[in-house]
Amino acid sequence: MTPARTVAKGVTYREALREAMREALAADDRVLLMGEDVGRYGGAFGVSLGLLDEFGPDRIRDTPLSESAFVGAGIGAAISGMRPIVEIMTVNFSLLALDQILNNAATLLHMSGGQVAVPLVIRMTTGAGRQLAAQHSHSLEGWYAHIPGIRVLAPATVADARHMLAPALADPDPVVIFEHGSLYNASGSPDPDGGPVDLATAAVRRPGTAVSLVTYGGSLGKALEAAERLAEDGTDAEVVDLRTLRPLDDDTVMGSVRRTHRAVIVDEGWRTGGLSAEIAARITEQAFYDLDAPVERVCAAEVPVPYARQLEEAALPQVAGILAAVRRAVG
Amino acid sequence: MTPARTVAKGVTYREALREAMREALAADDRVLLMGEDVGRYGGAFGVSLGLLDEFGPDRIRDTPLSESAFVGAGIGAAISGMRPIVEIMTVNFSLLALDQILNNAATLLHMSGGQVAVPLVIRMTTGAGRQLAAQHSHSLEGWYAHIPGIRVLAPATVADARHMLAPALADPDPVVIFEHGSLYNASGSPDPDGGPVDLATAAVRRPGTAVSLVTYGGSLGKALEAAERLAEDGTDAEVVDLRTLRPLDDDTVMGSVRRTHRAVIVDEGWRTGGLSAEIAARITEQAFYDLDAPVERVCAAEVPVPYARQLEEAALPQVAGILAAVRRAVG
Amino acid sequence: MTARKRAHARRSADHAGGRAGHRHELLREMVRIRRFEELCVELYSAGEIRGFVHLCIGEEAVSVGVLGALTQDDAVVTTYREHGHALARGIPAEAVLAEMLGRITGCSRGRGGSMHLFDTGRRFYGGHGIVAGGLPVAAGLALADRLRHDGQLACCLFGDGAFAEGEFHETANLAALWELPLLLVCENNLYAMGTPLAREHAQIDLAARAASYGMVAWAVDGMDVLAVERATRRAAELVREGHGPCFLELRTYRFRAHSMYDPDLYRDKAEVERWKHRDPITALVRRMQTVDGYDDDALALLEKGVADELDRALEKAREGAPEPVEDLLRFVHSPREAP
Amino acid sequence: MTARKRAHARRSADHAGGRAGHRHELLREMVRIRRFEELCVELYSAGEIRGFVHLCIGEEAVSVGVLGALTQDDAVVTTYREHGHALARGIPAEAVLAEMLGRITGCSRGRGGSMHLFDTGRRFYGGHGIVAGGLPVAAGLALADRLRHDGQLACCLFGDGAFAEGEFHETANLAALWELPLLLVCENNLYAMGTPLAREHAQIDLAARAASYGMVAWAVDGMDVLAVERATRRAAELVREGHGPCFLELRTYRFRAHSMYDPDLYRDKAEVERWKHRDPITALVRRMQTVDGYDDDALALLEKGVADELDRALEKAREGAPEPVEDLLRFVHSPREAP
Ligand SMILES: Cc1ncc(C[n+]2csc(CCOP(=O)(O)OP(=O)(O)O)c2C)c(N)n1
Ligand SMILES: Cc1ncc(C[n+]2csc(CCOP(=O)(O)OP(=O)(O)O)c2C)c(N)n1
Ligand SMILES: [Mg+2]
Ligand SMILES: [Mg+2]
Repeated sequence: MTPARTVAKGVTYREALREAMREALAADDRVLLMGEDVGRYGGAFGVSLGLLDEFGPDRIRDTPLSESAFVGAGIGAAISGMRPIVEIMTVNFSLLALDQILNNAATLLHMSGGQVAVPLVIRMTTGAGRQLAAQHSHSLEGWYAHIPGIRVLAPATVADARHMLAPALADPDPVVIFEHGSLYNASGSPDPDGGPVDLATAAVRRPGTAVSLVTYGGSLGKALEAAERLAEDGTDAEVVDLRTLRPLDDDTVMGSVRRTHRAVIVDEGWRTGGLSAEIAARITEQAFYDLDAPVERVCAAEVPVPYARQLEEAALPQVAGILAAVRRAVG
Repeated sequence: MTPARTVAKGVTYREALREAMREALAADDRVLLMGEDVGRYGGAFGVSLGLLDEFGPDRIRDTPLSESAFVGAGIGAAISGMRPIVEIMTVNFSLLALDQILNNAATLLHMSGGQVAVPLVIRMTTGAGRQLAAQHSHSLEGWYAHIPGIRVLAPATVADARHMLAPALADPDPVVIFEHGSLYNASGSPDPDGGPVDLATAAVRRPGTAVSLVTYGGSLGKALEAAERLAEDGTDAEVVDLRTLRPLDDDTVMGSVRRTHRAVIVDEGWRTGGLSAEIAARITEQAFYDLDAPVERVCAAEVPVPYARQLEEAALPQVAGILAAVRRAVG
Repeated sequence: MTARKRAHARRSADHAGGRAGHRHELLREMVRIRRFEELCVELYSAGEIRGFVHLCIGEEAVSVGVLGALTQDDAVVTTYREHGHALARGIPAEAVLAEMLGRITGCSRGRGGSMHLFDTGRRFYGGHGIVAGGLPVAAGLALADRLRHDGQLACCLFGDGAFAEGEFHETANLAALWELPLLLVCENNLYAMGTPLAREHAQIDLAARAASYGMVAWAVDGMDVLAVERATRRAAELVREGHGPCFLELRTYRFRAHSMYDPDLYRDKAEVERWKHRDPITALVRRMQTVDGYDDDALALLEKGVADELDRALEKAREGAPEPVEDLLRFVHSPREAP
Repeated sequence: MTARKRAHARRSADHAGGRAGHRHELLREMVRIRRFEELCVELYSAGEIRGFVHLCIGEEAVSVGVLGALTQDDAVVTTYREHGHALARGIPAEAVLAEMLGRITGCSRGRGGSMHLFDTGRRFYGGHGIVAGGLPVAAGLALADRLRHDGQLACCLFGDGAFAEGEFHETANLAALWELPLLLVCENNLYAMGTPLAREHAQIDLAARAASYGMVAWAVDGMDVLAVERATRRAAELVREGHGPCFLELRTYRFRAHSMYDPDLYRDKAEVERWKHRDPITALVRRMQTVDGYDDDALALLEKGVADELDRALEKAREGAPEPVEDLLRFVHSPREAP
């Protein structure tokens, strides 16, 4: 781990993720990275570029296109004492490994009566917005957040990209990390002095009083932009970044809603049955009498994400849609 | 189709499903049934017993253990003009075919600009309650209800088991049918004179005024039993059977809630991010000002379903839990 | 396959390969695909095309040889690297370009883009982005043919990387077990993104492995369009005889990066250069120069014709309207007739 | 494998098979498993055991021959049909019975039941209910061994039906590609539920197909415990040499239905009877009678010993307490030390 990097201001999300992996690989021999093209190619999104040269092919393992086998192999290696980081290139391909994740990674500990722990970290890219069309634009975080036995993370800032991996690897149980494809080139401070993130807490990214914008991952930027616009015409919105999608930090969310009495959820997943539904349900269950208006949801339209730019834009949550929802909630 | 059967009173859910398939196979040469052990074995739950002898191996096809391949083959055959009924033995194994269902069956029509329609029907058993432990007790209806482009059905009565298949096969797009494992031996009237079910509408199975119990599939019986108990101490509960899980029939649900002003959702799926969350979110979005209490959810505990009887009972929604939730809502 | 039939297959293939006019057609088609994709690169750089774009430059002999040997009644299922397959199948360049420009006149109405070209009128069933995801679908198309005894077959094209996915193996077994009229065409370009064949597979003789499912399988020089066409004709004939699937491994190479996003750092430049010496287009031109007395003027004329076609196609494609945003949800479901 | 080593493997195996005492041990273990499962049937009929129960009656030679040839440091991953594997691995009958009775004293604390037996102390990693789902996990256990150079191997048992799942093929390729110390043991009992081998697979010579991944693979008479033990010893030795996985196809047969729910209507009773003539237990007894002068009194004594053990085991198992409902959520996550 080169200090130069950690103290560097303004690194990219990609570099922060890489630095977190380099640190983990350097610190613990049990850590290895495996996935399609993580080695020679440097990762489909360049996250692991250079790690093969630094740590060698035993620990940076290119896998064949066999999602089920290499995710399951990560589970087995974790059971046997390793600390694998398995990269599934994108969430779109993770369905091929979902059986391993649900029926093995998340289940073995309980089903074995506490004997088989699976300290596995799975990283995958998620989200749309780059005109990659229907089969490469999924946001299925909500599905993973439904699974008992795993923890689900969505780093939305460079600092979280830098500091969520260590606690994830320290977790004795499986952790799934979603990296939104639109964030890799985003730059910001890696918060060099910041310690490991507390994986149980959401963060208020912008304090406000009029309405709570509850979001995560790739939608955080849109929520913050909407909040700035709202501020211009005098509406002071609070922006909550969930960060950990399972377990959800109800205290932070409800604390915010109890202050603002209004909530708008922004989620890139499809609306019906998405994570937004769970958050809306919890808010109305836990803060029903504090609410001055129904909870609003700004989600992806219920359509396979189309290629054409204007159609994709119309399919995804946008600032304009957030503003409209806030006006409904506040108005 | 032997009239004797259709007019028979008191047939089982299993027989009703079989009769519906027999009728479809007899009426349309394009219909075929394929899946693991649907032929010689007669289906893991005996649903297709006898159909091989009646319709032959070309149309009643035993498949190898290859969920992804035979579900994908069903998609291809449907695209090419057949009307396949693909049986996935249980929802637990459907994860191995989920990529085919989401990225192909549900997506091809839109992604091809309207060219590739997939008139496919997928049947699968779902649910727990028979001490089959963690890997054989999933209730993932909520995940399927999240997918744009497919219709999701949950026949909870013998009549629906008998009359949902025909309209499902008539649907030009993919339909997924969930049969709860605890229902196969249930008997009731196949409603011989009833026509095909309208796949857009939920059903009020018991009218009431004090609270709306919103449920589906294997939980309907528990909800009705709870309603009877409630009636004994003067609480008149309405029971709504969703029947179609996607698209949800908001009118029927909201109509009920607007009358009762209270809602309790009963869903065998895990609570967080389950179908129950979507229903709760919609009720508070659409009937917020009609609600006298927060919406209650009675769901499965967030745990891999354990084998031991007392643990499994504690993990699943039970009548006692429904009664307690109703008291919270009404009290 | 009877010796008679086999001989006949060989004869007719030779006959086909032997006709100068036919060779000229194959050349035209390969050049057309090459220039089309070079145009795609320009349009991508100019920002007119977006998303993922995967070029088959260097692999044109596969597109032209395979698709040319099928009938219009056969079904085709392919991957995201399918511009060449689509053009060789007869989808107008204009419709493919319009698709990549996201226009309503695109062959998928602009909803699919480069990776998802469809034309059911030509039984071209896409354009699949999930590696190996098209294989089971192709088996299903073949199952329908089998049940209808319609003499049609389904041809599925996929890569060497796809061969490692469980779906390939499930499909190969199912097709062989059910004796489906399925033609499996593995476009082995030696890499799956940045991973070379020997790091994807414990055994790199893919044809031999496919044969373990009990299907006829062999490997062919994928840089020789005439060899590819001959092999495909023969394989298609075998498949139509009704004894089940056939597998072709076409050994080829992509001259360009995996996609527009790929910096291509994992291949030795010398290796790429070596393969460029086997360019399927120059190879055919050389052959035609010797056996058909094909000359530079003829080639220039051919290039001119292709250039003109592509100019017109681009012009027309650019005229296409974008899908109105109001129609976003159209085609999520089929239009319903009143019950 | 060197000729020397191979010779040695054969010698030591013969030696093992040659010892009367050892044969007696193998017999005892097979009888123990047989009687254990007969007891399961009684308990199931009495309603003390619930859920799915899959018996290996008829397949005992596989359990005893394979597990007996492994070391205690090797890892084992298996299926829902694993009573015999668990007992042969050394998990006390009492702990397995308690598991099926759903008691806290069960080897999975009553959470797993018949299909999910675990004992990490014995490196017995279950008991998997999703067909082929254990294979990738076993490859991962082998990967850890490979990275630690600890000389251990992972042994995965699975059925002929599992061989059709894509996961088997992905795992076979990965293990061969990465030269993992993985011993793949296919328990080929000729049926996947009601589907006979020939309707699951286009090519039914499973060992030959496994060999297509470049691993040593062969088929063995799964009704001959001595042959199974010999083959497993040799395969394990090969795997430990570090050249990658090995595959054994053990040809066997289940005498009972697939599960307690199965009416068993798909098999010809005569076929079942034919196989019963090859009962691995009677086969070994006959052999011992001729070569070891083994007599009925000795057998009666052995049966008595097994009966007594199982009586005690059942008694103890029944004494086990059920897990208190308050502990339902325990083990969804590992206990956390304060950060
Ligand atoms: C299931 C799945 N995993 C990973 C990817 C990402 N990906 C796209 S193309 C590709 C390489 C495929 O290689 P190959 O099959 O040889 O086809 P080629 O690109 O060489 O034509 C990968 C890994 C994907 N699209 N689908
Ligand atoms: C992925 C998956 N599909 C289907 C099933 C249902 N099922 C359980 S056992 C079985 C047959 C497996 O046959 P085989 O692998 O030969 O093992 P055997 O039961 O004969 O020991 C099936 C279809 C399952 N458990 N998992
Ligand atoms: Mg390739
Ligand atoms: Mg079997």
